[in-house]
Amino acid sequence: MTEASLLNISLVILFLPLLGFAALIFLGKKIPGSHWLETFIMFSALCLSIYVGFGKLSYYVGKDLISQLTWISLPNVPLLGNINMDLGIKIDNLTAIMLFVVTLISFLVHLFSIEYMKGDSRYSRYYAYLGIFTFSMLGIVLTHNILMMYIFWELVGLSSYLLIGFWFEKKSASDASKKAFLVNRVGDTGMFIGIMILFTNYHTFTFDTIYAQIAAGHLPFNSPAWLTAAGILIFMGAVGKSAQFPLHVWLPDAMEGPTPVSALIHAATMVAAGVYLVARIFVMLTADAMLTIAIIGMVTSFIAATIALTQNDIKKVLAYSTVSQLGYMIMAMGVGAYQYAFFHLVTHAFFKACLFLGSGSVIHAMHHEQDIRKMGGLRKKLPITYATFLTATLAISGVPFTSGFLSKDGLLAGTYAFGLLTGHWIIPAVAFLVALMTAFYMFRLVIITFHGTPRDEHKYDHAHESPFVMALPLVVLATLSVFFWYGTNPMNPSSGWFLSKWVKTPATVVPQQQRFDFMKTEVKEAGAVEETKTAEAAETETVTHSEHYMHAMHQAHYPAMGLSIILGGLGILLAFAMYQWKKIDADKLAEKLGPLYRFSLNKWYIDELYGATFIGGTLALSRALAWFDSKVVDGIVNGTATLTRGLSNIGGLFDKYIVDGMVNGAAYLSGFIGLFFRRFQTGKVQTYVVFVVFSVIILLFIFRPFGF
Amino acid sequence: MNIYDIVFYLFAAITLVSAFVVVTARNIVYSAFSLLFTFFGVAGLYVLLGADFIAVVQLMVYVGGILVLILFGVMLTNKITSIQIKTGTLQIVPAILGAALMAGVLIKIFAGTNWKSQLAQYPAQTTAYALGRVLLTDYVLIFELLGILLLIALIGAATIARKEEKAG
Amino acid sequence: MAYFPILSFITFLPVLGMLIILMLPGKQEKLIKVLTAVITGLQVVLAGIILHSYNYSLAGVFQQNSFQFIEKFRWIEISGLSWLGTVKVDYFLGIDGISAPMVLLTALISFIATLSSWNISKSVKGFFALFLLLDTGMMGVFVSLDFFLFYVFWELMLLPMYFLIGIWGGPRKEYAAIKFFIYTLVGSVFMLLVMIGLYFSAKEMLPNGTSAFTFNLLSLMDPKNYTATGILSPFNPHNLRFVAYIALFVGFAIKIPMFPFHTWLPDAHVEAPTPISVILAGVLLKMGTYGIIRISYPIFPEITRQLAWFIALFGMINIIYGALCALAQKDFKKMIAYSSVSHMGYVLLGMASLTTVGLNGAIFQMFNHGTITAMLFLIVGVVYDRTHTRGLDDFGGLALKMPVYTFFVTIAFFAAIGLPSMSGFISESFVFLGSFSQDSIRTITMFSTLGILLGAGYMLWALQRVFLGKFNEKWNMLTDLTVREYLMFIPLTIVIFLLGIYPSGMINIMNTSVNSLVDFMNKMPAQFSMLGKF
Amino acid sequence: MVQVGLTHFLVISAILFSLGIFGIVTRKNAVMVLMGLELILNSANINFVAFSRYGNFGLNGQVVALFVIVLAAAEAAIALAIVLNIYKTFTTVNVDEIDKLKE
Amino acid sequence: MEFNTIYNNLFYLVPEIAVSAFLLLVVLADLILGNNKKLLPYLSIAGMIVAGFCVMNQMTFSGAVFSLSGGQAKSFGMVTVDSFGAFFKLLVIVSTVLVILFSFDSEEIKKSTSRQGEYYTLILGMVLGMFLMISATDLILIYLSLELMSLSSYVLAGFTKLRDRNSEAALKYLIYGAVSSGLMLFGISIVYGMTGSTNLYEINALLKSPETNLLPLGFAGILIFAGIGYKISTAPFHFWTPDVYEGAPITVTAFLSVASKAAGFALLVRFIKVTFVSSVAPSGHWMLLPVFPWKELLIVISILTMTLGNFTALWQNNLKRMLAYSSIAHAGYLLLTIAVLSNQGLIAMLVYFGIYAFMNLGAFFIVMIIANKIGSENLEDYKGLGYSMPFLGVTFGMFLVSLIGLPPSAGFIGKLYLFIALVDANMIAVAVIALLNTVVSLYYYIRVLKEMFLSKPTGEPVSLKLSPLSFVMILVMLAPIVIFGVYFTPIVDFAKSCVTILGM
Repeated sequence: MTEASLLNISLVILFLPLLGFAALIFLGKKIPGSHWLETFIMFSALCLSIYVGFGKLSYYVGKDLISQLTWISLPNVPLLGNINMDLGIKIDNLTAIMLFVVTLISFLVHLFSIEYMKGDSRYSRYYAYLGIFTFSMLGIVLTHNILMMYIFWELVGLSSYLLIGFWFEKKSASDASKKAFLVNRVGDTGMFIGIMILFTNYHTFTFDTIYAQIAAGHLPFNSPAWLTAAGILIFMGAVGKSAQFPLHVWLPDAMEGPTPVSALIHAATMVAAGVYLVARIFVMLTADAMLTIAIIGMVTSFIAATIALTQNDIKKVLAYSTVSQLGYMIMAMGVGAYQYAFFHLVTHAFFKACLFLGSGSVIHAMHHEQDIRKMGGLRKKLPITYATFLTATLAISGVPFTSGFLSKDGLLAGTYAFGLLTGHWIIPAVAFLVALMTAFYMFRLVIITFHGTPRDEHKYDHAHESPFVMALPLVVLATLSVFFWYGTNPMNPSSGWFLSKWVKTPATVVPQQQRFDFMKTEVKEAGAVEETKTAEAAETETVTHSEHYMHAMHQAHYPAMGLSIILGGLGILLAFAMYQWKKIDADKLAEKLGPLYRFSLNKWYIDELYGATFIGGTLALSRALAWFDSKVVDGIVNGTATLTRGLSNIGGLFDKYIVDGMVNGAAYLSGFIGLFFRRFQTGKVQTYVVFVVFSVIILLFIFRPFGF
Repeated sequence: MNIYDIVFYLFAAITLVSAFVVVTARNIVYSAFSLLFTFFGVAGLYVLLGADFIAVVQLMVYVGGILVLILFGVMLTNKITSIQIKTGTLQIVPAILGAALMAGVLIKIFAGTNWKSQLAQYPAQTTAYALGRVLLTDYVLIFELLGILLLIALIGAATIARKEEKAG
Repeated sequence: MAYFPILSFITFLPVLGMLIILMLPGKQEKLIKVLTAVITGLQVVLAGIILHSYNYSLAGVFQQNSFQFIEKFRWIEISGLSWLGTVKVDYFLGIDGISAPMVLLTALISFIATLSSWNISKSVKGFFALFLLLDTGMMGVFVSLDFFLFYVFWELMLLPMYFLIGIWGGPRKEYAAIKFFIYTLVGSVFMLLVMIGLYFSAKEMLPNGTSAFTFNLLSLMDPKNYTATGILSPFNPHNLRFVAYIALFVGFAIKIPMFPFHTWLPDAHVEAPTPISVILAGVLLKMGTYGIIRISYPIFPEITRQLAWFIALFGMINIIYGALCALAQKDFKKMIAYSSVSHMGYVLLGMASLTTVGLNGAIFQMFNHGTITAMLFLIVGVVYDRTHTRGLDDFGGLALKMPVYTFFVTIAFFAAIGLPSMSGFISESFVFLGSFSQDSIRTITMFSTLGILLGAGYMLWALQRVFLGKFNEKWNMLTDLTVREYLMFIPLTIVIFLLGIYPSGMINIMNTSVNSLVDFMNKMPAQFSMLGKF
Repeated sequence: MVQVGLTHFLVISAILFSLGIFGIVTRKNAVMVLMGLELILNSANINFVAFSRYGNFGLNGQVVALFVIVLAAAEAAIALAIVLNIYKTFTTVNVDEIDKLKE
Repeated sequence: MEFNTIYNNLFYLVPEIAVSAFLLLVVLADLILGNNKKLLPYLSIAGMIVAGFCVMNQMTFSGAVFSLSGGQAKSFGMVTVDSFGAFFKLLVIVSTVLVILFSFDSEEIKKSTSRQGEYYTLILGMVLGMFLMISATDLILIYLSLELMSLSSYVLAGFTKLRDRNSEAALKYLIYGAVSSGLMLFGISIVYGMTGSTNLYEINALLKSPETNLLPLGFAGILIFAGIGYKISTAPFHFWTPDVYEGAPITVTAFLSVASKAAGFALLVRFIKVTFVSSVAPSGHWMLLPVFPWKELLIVISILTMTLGNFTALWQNNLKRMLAYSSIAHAGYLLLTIAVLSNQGLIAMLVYFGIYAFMNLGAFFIVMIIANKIGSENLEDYKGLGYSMPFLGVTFGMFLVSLIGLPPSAGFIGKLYLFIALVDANMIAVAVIALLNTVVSLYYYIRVLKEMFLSKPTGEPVSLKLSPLSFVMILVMLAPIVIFGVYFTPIVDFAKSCVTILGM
């Protein structure tokens, strides 16, 4: 289990899906069991990544494995010397974990799809797309430089485009895919500018090299402001991919794609890539950048949660919950709760995937009915689905003994501590509020879907539990959303191996005065050192968080936990009250809060807003410009042409004289000169003679010989 | 005012007056005939200039040849009886202007220039001999050339004038 | 290898073909087409040979000794003049890292265009004869190192193009052809004036010790050669170099086409037959930018530095303006025409950066845009041949009927959008990286990145309107690609991906030259503007 | 009255010349135009002869005059042929009406 | 001047003699053979070829013959044989042969088979006239040879009497020509009066003496220039050109536009060079005698000419007429080469003329073929001819391109040499004007192509079966246009070897 072997194997993992893609796209129709092939490929990839993860986390836990090769080299550039652009992979703990997560979920989704997508006309194409997606996602996970990150970023965008628009016959689907790609492009553009800033200053794309230079005190354009800018701009990429406000609009629409796809891409992996990116650039984030990120995350989670409250499409609800959870993670990153953010990313990946696949099986059972108001009482029909779905719901609501509880609680604690340290109390406040809402709408969903009495008898009767290949993934994922995978202590995540051993907050490289106070490294006086921390410090020789941050975390831990449990419970209670026991009439309530309700139901009218402003504006502008171009520019630049037309309309000789006319206005002059000369050609020879005689005389007078 | 002068002015008068008639007469026949006098007058001037042979040739070729040709032309292209015979004139003004200017310029030049003038003696006998010698020695080339020129003129005139037979 | 005049060969091979074709009877259409294909194919082979035996370590740009495949001999020599001394024009060919990609591009595109012109039916003989003549013109422009020769080839290209558009074009071909002709002519008149001005400003040493005015581009790049009084000589305190630069730039800008001189392009494209659009977008547009890099830059380095900002500005305008116009088009072909305007904007931007990365990007972008846009026009051609309509809204759901076609379309479109792993991405990022690293135009660069977004916008919209959504039953008779069309698309696709995944293949060729050019542009202005006056 | 000299002859030829031009320009009838031409030739001839006498240039002048006369004959021949031809085709010899070819 | 000297002198006149001999042969053959006219053209071609050989032999000669016994010592004689003359004679011969070949295909000439004898006789007559014009150095000879040529061309212009425009052309040409030559003669008489000689060399010698009175000389100069200018149709003596070119049979038009123009130019050059140039500087520039401002005159005239030609051509719809104006314009360019007054200019002129001959003849020839087919020379009737007659269309296009002077056609080279000569003589402004004129000329040439290729055919498409002869001829005339366009060293070297004008 040498480094080289691990690196090579992870390369194999990376390229296996691409292989599958190539195979399926070109001869998918010819291979009968092509989907099995692809699934098998994913399975082997999974095994390999388990192997890699195991090796990495058990043998090289504190060490980053890197291998790279020069892709483009620009030798002896004037003033800059050599510029090299490398391709390379880097395996650190994050990578190892992500490898596992991605391959696992991808595999499960493959498995799930075998039944779900059966009989689709473009069956093999579907698997091909899944393959290219997995490839790009793994690329993001593995890469060690930001250019490659960007490349795979775009490729992921492409595959998401293809998968969302998989049923492109539906206008809505092709619209959604286009929207997704474009909205992502917005973020990516920002990200690219960020990359440009880095490259311009460091002439490389490799993270470590860049960070090393920053640590050495070489700031972009020698100003911390640019560093902040770089951070925020790159973060914009994450805003796009992780559907953060204001670019979150694409994700709900993306639900037009097949449900397994939603599970894989739009719940578990791709959207998480944004968080992963932030984790990657975490060390170069200045305080301002982090605050921005935190706020954006906060806003996102809040908006999404509020919207999720009122949606009736099962997938829409899940979509918005995803958005809000992603907002959580981003927020956590922003407040410096790096570990918990990533932790939540992993746990969320599992239970959200579970939820989506569950919804998939529901939809499958209901013959592609997605409106929860037409469901109900499915509990009996779909026991497995129900069980798994419920587990995942508990997890997302942060009920104890679930993985969700662990990560979410830590995350909330992080925000709480942040409040303590910086006084930005708004962030924790919103965070907890969202926790409440989450619990509420998730249980609303469960209750309306599975409990009560069926509303659509006909569909209900035909509903049936999903076959094994669909059930299996649900079960796996459900089990994965239970606490013991992550740590022995169901109450305190940080003691679990996941956080204590694998995921460490990396040392920031930002100059001191640009950090939050609590992230400043200060000389530690011997007394106040906790043993746990020293142990950590001993393991990773970097100190990221100051003493009193740790202190604050401990201080925040239990209040946060308690608060979250209470709020979660409250939310669940509320849900039951309203939809199970009908104590509170939901519709009445809705009427009472009419405006608010509609506001939430219509997703804060954000789509309409964008439609009116950006999209409408651009299209209008483009139309105006096109007119301007054809009329004005054309008109002015070859105005002579129009001039020609105007002048030579006499006799409608436009075509005849266009050649004379168009070159330039002189053409007219020339024409008239011509006419003038033509006058002389009267055809009367005697007139000619007169001319000759006169011209002789005139010539004599002009060229009077010298001395005349 | 010796006899020479008188004769000169006489011929000059004849020449110019008749020439004037030529270019102004409304009746083409008149002008044709007055052209005769012009030629005659010019011939006279030649004599005064001691160019007897030229004078003779002038009379023979011009009067005997060209003038007859012209008269033929007149006859062939006009019916004496028709009104056609009176031909109009056109662009008088520019013509007068041009002609006057030209004459003015020429006279100015001719008068204003001091030509190298050493009066040649009248030839003792007719110039025919001398001319003949010169023609066949110094100017033999041109002499031959004129032969060809006349041939060409002959052929050309024939080509143009002869009736086009509808062949080919 | 060095002794074989391969450049002359690759340049005049088409003329040979043209003569043969003119000899052939007009009825032998098949033969003529095959012949043309063979000729252009041979060109590709020759280009391959050239690249194969190309020495990456030689820079070229301004030293003759590091140009490659040089052919130089006296073409015109008029001696015994009084103050002109000896008037001479050299037949001077040679390539360096800047022109080598263009040569390859020209060969490739010509070949593809030949294939795509297979179903030309109207007076085939004339078409292919003119086509080959055009080919020679384009090739010549890229290989000639003597301004006069350059100009001759430039003009040579003009007439065939005029007829190819004017005869085989669409309904308004006449208008389009004349518009193209007039624009280009005006441009070349400007160029001519500058050329003459330069000619009378620089003298070059002849072997026999006397010095003579020169058209030799390399000599014109050396300030030492300029006379004290020449109208465009930097030593002349009242020189007109600035004006000349503008004039020359306009001359080239018309070809690029740079806003606001771009309006001939949409008309020409819409009216021109597919192969000609391919040539037009694939090669002709590059001549403008190539000319600027090859001539304006090294000959007027100081003014270039002065005006780099404006060049970048126009680049930005091109990018955004073109993209917005494309967004509004209803005509498939017109949209792609405007997309060319937008994409050429990247080239301008990269050039303006005057950095290695930027210039590499610019030239690389020239090549990539050549291939990608060629493919786009071929795509339009395919659907136009079948349906004789180009309205973006007349279609819909073609993906169902023509999956393979759609496959290639998707590739081409995403390549145009600049998706990674395709060549367009590399060049565009290089352009941006380069121009961003130039302080003066950083802001412009940031705005230009809007182009990435808008580009994706109109491309995807078009993709959706034509290929996705409900299938329009009207086009039931549509058939998928034929073998010939495969032959057109596959090579381009391969090139696009190859250069996207292994860009070094192209960049290594350019880099040395670009480096020395950038170096030149950094060092020279001091010498050129030694009187501190432009 | 002054002694008649070279100038007198020249003046005559000058006037003759001008009259010739006048005739050519003014007369409609082609034949009369030809007469004008003859006048011009004659005036030139007068010059030659006069010069050759007063400048004492030998006989060249007279020879030239001789040639010119011959030439005049030839020209007249062709001219009239053409005029006749015109008459045949246009049934008029009015030069001013023969202006189909113009501009 | 004794008989044997004459005999010796004749040796220099072999080409002229050959031409005259064949002229007579043609006449006789015409009479003997009766209705069988097939032989005549070949006979005349043979004559041209023989004459051609004689001229070749004279390439290296340089001498003047038929000097007047009475004249001054300086007198060289009235005929000068030198390489310059030889060049133009060859040009005349070539164009004559081509024109004769044209006549095979010309409908107009075919119509009047019975008079073909006269036709070829007259052409030979013209050739003789041109030969003498080219080499004459005596004003009388100049005048008479010019008249010889004119008389023949008057007749030829009206040769096909069936169409009234021919007769009209003939009449106009006649009257106009007669007047101009009359003016010229008068001018000559004045010169004679001043110098007592008609021999250019003598005149030159006399002009060097201080007490020349300039006024009459100037006037005489202008009058003589009027005579020559009418031959080479420069404004303001060009008026006959369009009418006659349009009216005359195309073969004759072509002939006039090339051969007689060439002769006229040769004459003009020789006249100015021999008469008014005192010496040639080593730099090749001609030292003009301070008696008359020829340079200025020529510049003004040429600018006027080319401008008028080009701009008026813009409005022409009759191809022949348009070409007439274009040939006027070209005369303007050519005049500039003389205005340079240097050997360089002379080289430029020869090069230009060598090329001009081919492209102009070619253009006229194609116009003729098309006219034979569609019976019209109007631009409207050329619509879409590019398709119905692709070969003609393309070749015509090439000729026009060459006439414009776009690279890489030979026309460009001609222009190039012209402009270089101008710039070298510091006549930048003139060069620019000429350049602008070229641009203007572009419009009307392009217009033709536009009609041929870009316009819908109006009538039913005409198809043309090209006779092999004309096919070959077009190629023959096209070859130099294309070849000299890229490789023109031969013609340039030839021109360089032909700039020696006897005298000085």
